[in-house]
Amino acid sequence: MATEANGAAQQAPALNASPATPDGNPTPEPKTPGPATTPAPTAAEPKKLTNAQLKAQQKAEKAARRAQAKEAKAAIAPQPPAASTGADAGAKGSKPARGGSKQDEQQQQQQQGRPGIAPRRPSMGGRRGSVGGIIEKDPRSAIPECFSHIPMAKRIATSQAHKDVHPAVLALGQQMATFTIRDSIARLKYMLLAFRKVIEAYETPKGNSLSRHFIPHVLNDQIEYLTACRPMCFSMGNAIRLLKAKINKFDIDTPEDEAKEAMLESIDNFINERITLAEFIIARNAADMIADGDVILTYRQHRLVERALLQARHDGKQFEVSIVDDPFDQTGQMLAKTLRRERIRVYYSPHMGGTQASIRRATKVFVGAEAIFANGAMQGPAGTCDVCLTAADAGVPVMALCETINFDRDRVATDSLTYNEIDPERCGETEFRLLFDTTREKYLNVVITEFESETGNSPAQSILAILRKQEDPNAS
Amino acid sequence: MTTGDVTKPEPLAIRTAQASAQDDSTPFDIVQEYRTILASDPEISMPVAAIEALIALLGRTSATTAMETVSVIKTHAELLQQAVSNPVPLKAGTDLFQQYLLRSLKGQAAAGSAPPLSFDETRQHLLRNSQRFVTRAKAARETIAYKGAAYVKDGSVVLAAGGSRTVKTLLLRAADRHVERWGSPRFKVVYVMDGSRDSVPAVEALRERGVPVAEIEQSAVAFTLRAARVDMAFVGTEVVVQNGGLLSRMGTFQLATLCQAMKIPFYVAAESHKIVRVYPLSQADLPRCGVRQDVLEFKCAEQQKAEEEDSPDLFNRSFGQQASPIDYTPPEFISSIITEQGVKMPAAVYDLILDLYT
Amino acid sequence: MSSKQGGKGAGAGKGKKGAKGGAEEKRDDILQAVIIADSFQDRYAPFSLEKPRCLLPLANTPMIEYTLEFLAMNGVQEVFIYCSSANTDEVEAYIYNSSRWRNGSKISPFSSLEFIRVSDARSIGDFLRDLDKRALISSDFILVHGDLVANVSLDAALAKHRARREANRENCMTVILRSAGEDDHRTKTHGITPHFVVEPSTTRCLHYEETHPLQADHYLTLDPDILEHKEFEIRSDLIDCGIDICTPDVLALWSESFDYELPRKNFLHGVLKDHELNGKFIYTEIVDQGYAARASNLQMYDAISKDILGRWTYPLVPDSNLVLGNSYKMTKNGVCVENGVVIAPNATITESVLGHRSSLGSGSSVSNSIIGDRCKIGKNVRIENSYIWDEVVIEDDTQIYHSVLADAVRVGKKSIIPEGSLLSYGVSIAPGTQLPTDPAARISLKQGDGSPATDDASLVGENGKGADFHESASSDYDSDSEDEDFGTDPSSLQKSLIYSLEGLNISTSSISTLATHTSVDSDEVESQVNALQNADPTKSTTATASRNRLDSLSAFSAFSDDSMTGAFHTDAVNGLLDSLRAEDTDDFDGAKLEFMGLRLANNASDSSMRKAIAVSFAKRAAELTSTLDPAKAAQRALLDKKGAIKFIREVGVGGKEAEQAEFALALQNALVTQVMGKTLEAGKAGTVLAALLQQLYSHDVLEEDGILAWWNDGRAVEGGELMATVRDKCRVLVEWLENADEEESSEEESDDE
Amino acid sequence: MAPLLAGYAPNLEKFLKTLKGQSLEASTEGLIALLKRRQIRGAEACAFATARVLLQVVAKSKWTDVDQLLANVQKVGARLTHAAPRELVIGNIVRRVLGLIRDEASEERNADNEGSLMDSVSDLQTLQPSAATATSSGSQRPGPNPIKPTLTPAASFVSKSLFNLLSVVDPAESFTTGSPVTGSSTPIQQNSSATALKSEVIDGIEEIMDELSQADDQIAGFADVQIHPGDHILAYQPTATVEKFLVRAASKRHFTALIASGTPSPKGPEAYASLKKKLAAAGVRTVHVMSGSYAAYLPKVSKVILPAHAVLANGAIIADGGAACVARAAREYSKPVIVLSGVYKLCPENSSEVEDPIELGDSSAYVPFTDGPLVDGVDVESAVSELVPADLVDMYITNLGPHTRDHLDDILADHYKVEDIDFPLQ
Repeated sequence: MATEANGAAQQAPALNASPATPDGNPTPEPKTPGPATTPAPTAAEPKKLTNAQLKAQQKAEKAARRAQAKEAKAAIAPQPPAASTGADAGAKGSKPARGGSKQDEQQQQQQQGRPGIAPRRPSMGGRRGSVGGIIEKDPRSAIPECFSHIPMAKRIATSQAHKDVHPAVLALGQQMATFTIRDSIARLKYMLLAFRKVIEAYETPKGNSLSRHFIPHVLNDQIEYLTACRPMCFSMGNAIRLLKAKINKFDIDTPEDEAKEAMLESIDNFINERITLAEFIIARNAADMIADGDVILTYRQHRLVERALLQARHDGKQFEVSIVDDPFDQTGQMLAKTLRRERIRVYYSPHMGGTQASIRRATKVFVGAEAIFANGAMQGPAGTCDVCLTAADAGVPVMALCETINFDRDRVATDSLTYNEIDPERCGETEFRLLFDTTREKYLNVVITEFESETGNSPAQSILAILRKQEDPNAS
Repeated sequence: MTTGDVTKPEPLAIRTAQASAQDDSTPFDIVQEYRTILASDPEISMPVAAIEALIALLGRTSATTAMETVSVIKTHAELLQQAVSNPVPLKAGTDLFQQYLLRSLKGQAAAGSAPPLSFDETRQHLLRNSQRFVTRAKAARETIAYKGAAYVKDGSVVLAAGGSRTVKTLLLRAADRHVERWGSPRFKVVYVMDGSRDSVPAVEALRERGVPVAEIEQSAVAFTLRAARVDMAFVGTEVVVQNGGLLSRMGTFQLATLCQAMKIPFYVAAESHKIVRVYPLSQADLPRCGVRQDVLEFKCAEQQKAEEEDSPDLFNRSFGQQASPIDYTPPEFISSIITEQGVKMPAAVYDLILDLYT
Repeated sequence: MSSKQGGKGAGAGKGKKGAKGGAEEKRDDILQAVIIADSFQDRYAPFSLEKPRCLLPLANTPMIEYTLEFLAMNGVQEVFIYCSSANTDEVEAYIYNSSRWRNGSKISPFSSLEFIRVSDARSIGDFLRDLDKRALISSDFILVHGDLVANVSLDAALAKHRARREANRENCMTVILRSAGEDDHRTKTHGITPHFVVEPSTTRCLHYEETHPLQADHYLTLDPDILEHKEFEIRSDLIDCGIDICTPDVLALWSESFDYELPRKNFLHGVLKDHELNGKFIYTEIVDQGYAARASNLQMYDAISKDILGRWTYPLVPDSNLVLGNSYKMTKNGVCVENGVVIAPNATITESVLGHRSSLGSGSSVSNSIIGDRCKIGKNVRIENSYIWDEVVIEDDTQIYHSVLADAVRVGKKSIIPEGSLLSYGVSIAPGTQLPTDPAARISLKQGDGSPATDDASLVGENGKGADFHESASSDYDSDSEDEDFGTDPSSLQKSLIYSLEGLNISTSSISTLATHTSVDSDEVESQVNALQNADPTKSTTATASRNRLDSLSAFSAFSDDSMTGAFHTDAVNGLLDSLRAEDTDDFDGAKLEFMGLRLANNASDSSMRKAIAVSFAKRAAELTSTLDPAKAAQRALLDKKGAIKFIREVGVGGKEAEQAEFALALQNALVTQVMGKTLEAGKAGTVLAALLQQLYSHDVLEEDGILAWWNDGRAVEGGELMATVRDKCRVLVEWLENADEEESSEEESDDE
Repeated sequence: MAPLLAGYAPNLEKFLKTLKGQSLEASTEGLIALLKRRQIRGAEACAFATARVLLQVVAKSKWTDVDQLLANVQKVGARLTHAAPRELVIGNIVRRVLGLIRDEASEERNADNEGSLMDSVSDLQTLQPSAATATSSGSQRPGPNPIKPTLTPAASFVSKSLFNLLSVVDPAESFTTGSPVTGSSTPIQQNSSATALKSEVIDGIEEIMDELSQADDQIAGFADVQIHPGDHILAYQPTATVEKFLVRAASKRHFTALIASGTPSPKGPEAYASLKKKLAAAGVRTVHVMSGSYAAYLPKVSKVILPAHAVLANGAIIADGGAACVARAAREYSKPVIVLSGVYKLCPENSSEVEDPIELGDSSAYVPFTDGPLVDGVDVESAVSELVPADLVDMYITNLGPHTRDHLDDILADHYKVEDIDFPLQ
């Protein structure tokens, strides 16, 4: 009985976490109270909704976390019985399972429900449903063999997932597979939040120690599943490495609660420092690179670039922005509107055709990086490379904005086909599309990171140096 | 050349009146003639001056037969070339002239005057029109300017170098075009001032027209190309060589190299009579092409002293005025050559040569 | 009586068609167009005093050029231009002097271009009635206005229109509309918002109405019949570019209603409202490709000019040089210049057009503006978002913001022309003058009645020329006047360059946004409607100064309704049903009284009563089918209660064929709804309907003609095959009716007894 | 019903139909309007329409001697070029026709051998080029292997030039002096019949039109040489020309075609359906790359194929927006860029001469006009075409065969007369 209650209670936050995604939608955008009524969306529209969604989910997750935290404290102090009974194998086993099934229902709703209701999911949302349909037959069958080595997101029926995959992770996996959560940093963040739940829900089996048991028997399943849903982005890999390192450091006989607390804390710190704070500092550093009279050219809409531009505007800089967009998902239009609201003059070129002309006018190029390889090459949204090449020809400096968490110490790429990802909704012969491309280091004039002020601006080739510097203090 | 192939019997060269008149007077000094012509008209270019000189010679020579005449011309042409430190520009003129004579001698149609004039007719024609050729040379310059002016767009930044009168005219024409369209010149010019004052007239004339001009040191070129976001560069040249490259005043090669590095079009404005049958292979190859200049003199203190003593001698070695050093710009650095015959790829130059000398 | 007219009109229309039938087919390949070159509005005052609107320059090109180009672009062959005597001469002169358009000109894209002068025309209506008389129009034609700027291709719309027309002669008109999205859009008309009620499945237009912020209540009153449609949208996100594809019948319709003046407010609204009378159908073609808008007022003029600068009207942009003799060139920063302009080297100009031989002094800056030919702009002048027409002189150090300066205006040194100023032809502002800001000045040399105004030095400065513009007494406009009389006329909102509601007392209730509701379960709907009725108007969202608009794309269930009629419907149906269900009494008079009371209370229209009654009986019948077979159910529903039949005959139906048809249709709809509401099996619905109709027929509620009229009514088959199947069940009955004779029918009756 | 299917809106076909009955002026203005309204656009259509109208000029316009005829053609030609300044082929066709007339005229004159010293000059100028066009027009006749132009005509094209400093007469002056020598460039008809000339010229123009219609097939003729088994060919926004090219190659070679639709086509994945079908039929695998950018794919690509709107004298090309990016990416991975273009698209203009080759098109092409805020606030610049710098192109395949940049001069020399190079500036 007690377990039931406790279990349900423990699940609760996890549950209302993900449903919160579609529902409450506290987007700052003044218009369209409920997306349900919005008409056939411009490609850009749903993207915004996704952002809104992310915000929403973020909120929800926070709420969940707070609830969890309270509960945890409660759990620790007044009712040890619950905890102890919780230690009982049967209960433990059943809990995730039950949770899983509940989550399943939600997934169903999310899956079928959404496309019907409205384009809540990203532009491709409408079609993803269908893709989901095909997906059961091998989606990769149609991929031309010359690209067959490139991975692709895949929707896995939650039933097929490993039984030990935590509901929160299950949910996240789906959202990643469907690109509901798309941006690499967002994926990183929600993964960590999900892991938080995993950790909270975790109880070391008898005769095991967390530091030995957690990773192989719990965490890895989660990771495996997430990777299956969508190939991990570099930051996720890095984060996991750091987390594992942390865990491995635990002494075998660190009390479980203490260890869990420590893990949770390190996750929170990680999110604060490497994501939240990083974004802020990068925007700051990048804004300082903008001078009055500049014409900044950027490609598509990127979180960091957008923040940087707004920051610069906020600092009272007078400059114009020239946006080159990817005609296949016109996120640039969102950026354009945001900037207009700040009364920044915006030139908008809907496709690559405008690059050459826009570059002539531009004084600087800002691009947001997905990741930067050990050799300084940059992975960015497909098209970034073309922009950088054009910039180089015109002698316009290119600045890449990137959190250090996206640096990859081990991998080296010289072309875009070494590490990339296939767009799961365009993965056949009739439609094919890669999500990223790689820009060689020689075309990047500077990489702007969250390192304090000037030192944050480094030549692409020397990111390893940055990492070294960074890890020294962190190593404890 | 269907029409030309029939060679006709040589008519005897008739001594013309004026020829006989000057016959016995002081021997004809080709070099002197050449210098006076150059001096007489600042607008005249070396090849044309050379041609003019040879025509003068043609008027004075006592040579009777065609063959005679030709050889006389030949020897004088060589005299002339030895007389200057950089004979290549002269060569352009003299070769052209000689080739013209030879053609008519062979009874071959020199293009533009077919069916072949007899040798004498040719001679007459040359003597009669000697002034016309000068004006034509100037006309060619205008044509080039007219064509090149079209390149200078609203808002563009143009880099120019050297004392080329062609480039100057070109930019002035551009200004006119803009005034026509906009009421005022809508482009800027950066002029690279090598130590000489050769570019000063151009700079003044342009500023006079309301074109904003910046003067920079040669050392500032690389900086400027980017800083001023230069759109294109124009240079004149002393000659265009067989492979479409340039032999031109020192610094041209440097400029071309920088432009290419920064992907900025590098245009050459040159009259077609500046095309010369010379094929330099490298900077080091210039002497083989008859260019005599000592740009590189590695010396230590002693030589330094030594030279200060016999400086006059040093002077005589290189013939004062047109002794400004030159360098070689390989064709791959040249976007295109604007001639009065149209805009040519460097590679097309060889066609012209082929056609002229075969 | 209007109904009679309708009848006559319809007849006339048919007759005409019949007559022309042959010719029409022959001439189908000739596309005709009619341009209304006179708007009978003064929204361009004071400029329109000097020149007809369609000749005013838009991006340095007389508006009518765009219109003609549009017609040429769409392959129009014959053009008729209607002008009122007031300005025919000028327009005609203009066309005549254009070697391109002049009638019979070798290079004209049109085979003919004729002017039609109507001396005594007071309105557009008069034009079209006149056109009807002339019978120049042989087949489908395009009706446009002289201030149209559009590049949309009509081929698709024409094809659809033709197809519809061939399917049913009553499909007489297609209205071209440009969707403009949810958000505020500069190219949507401000002030007066058009609302189109459209049936998405068929694109048929069911209702048209205009709202404006000055009106007291912001309700759309929908004819309940509209609610018979399974689904419809209220679209207020549309740009009405005034392009109509019409069959000649449209002209007939105009003729029938001599009082119609405006093509939308009167004609479209009226024809749709009286649909039952004229039986005509009007469709919409909502395009989301291409550009189409009317420069119907200064704000639209502003917007369209900006659209042209932004190349939204491509290829109708200055550098296309569509007008003969133009030679604009597109240059950097979106600047378009004619030959012979003089721009000082250090003058800056962006996103603008500069006309032939205009000059811009050094240090001056021009942005987002259009400057005409031969203008002289001095040094350090600043011009933003303004429209400067031809031969304007602006002296040094002057600033001009978002204003219109007509031909030959002269502005002295160091003057300031603030936002919204309108300087008409020949006005001259003395040096150092600052024009008033709130309200912005409208300065003219003439008064509203065309008489010369006496120069007002206090406004235009010493020996400046011009005075504040006063309209002729008829439509007095003066921005200083009290809000009341300003507020009365919505068009006054469109007479200024800048749209603003400041200083107007606008009732804060917004247009009621009706609840979206896709389910068709009637009960649910009724509760829905109740909710609406109970909703306290003051609670409804408050209007900001910006436009109020319905959520443009909300699907409506057949029964959700504007609260008033909706309420009536609900109560009525409930009341009737109760008494029909009542076991104790078999008296119906109580119900009847109650019903009539309700009707008065809500002054419900006949049609809504008809509907209510139909629905209640249909429901009752449906209920009964659960226990009885359809025939019996129908019989019981109608006959159980004394006086029910009589009630239906008197209140519900009424003598006219049309009304009977409506009632039948109402029954049909009601039953279908029942089926959808799962309160009746689909199979039975048809039989029930048949039975009901038969009963009503045998009790002389419906006459043969009535039922047949319903049978032939397009709407009986519209909206899903369910309607069709239900209708089909009545085929037997109908066929039987068609060759009915007395005995059989009586036999039928006896059987039923 | 017929007009319904076709629609009412005018287009090339409709225009050509009208030509018969119409007056010359009407046809000219008609075309001008269509060009301005972009209802006729694209090199092929424009070239064809121009040729047809110029044919009308020759046939209908009033002229008694060659000078008049040339003048008429120039006048109409200039109007057409100004109607669509960015459709450079119009100018080319006009130049071709002008050259044609000059040739026919000079031949006429040689026929009656008045070859005096005076106008003899012009003979030499015109004779050789006429030979040139003979060879090239020969190559224009249908046939698998068009003859590649020999150097002679090219040489003769310039031969006039080098000597003109010394030559007896030169056009520059002859234009000014009114002497009969003016015949040099535009010989005055002495006693040869205008009608003969007329029919000659008309035949010539028809030959040009043949050339236009056959260009694609002839270009395709060189496909299998360039495309090798196992290649991955990236075709950027393939046109009819490219389609023919690939399909022809597919008949002989087994390769993979990456169709690059730089922007989403309204037809969606169905775009280029016919191409895909034909290639599939030939057993060639196609991948429709739905992306605005191609750097990512190039490592796998072996050749890039660009269709050109126009090829400029210095080798730069004008192509669909985005082509420059593809070409740059190709250079980055040093993959050859092959440009397909009929000779008629080869313009004597130099890239720097062309008035701003970037054409800003319809803003609503990619940005929804329904997006109020965007429409109001943002300067949308959607480039229809852009300039691909010469150094990014490796090879040009015309109906005459494959060429390098240095080659273009010769071809220009073959097809245009020096006198006409400056058209319509003159």
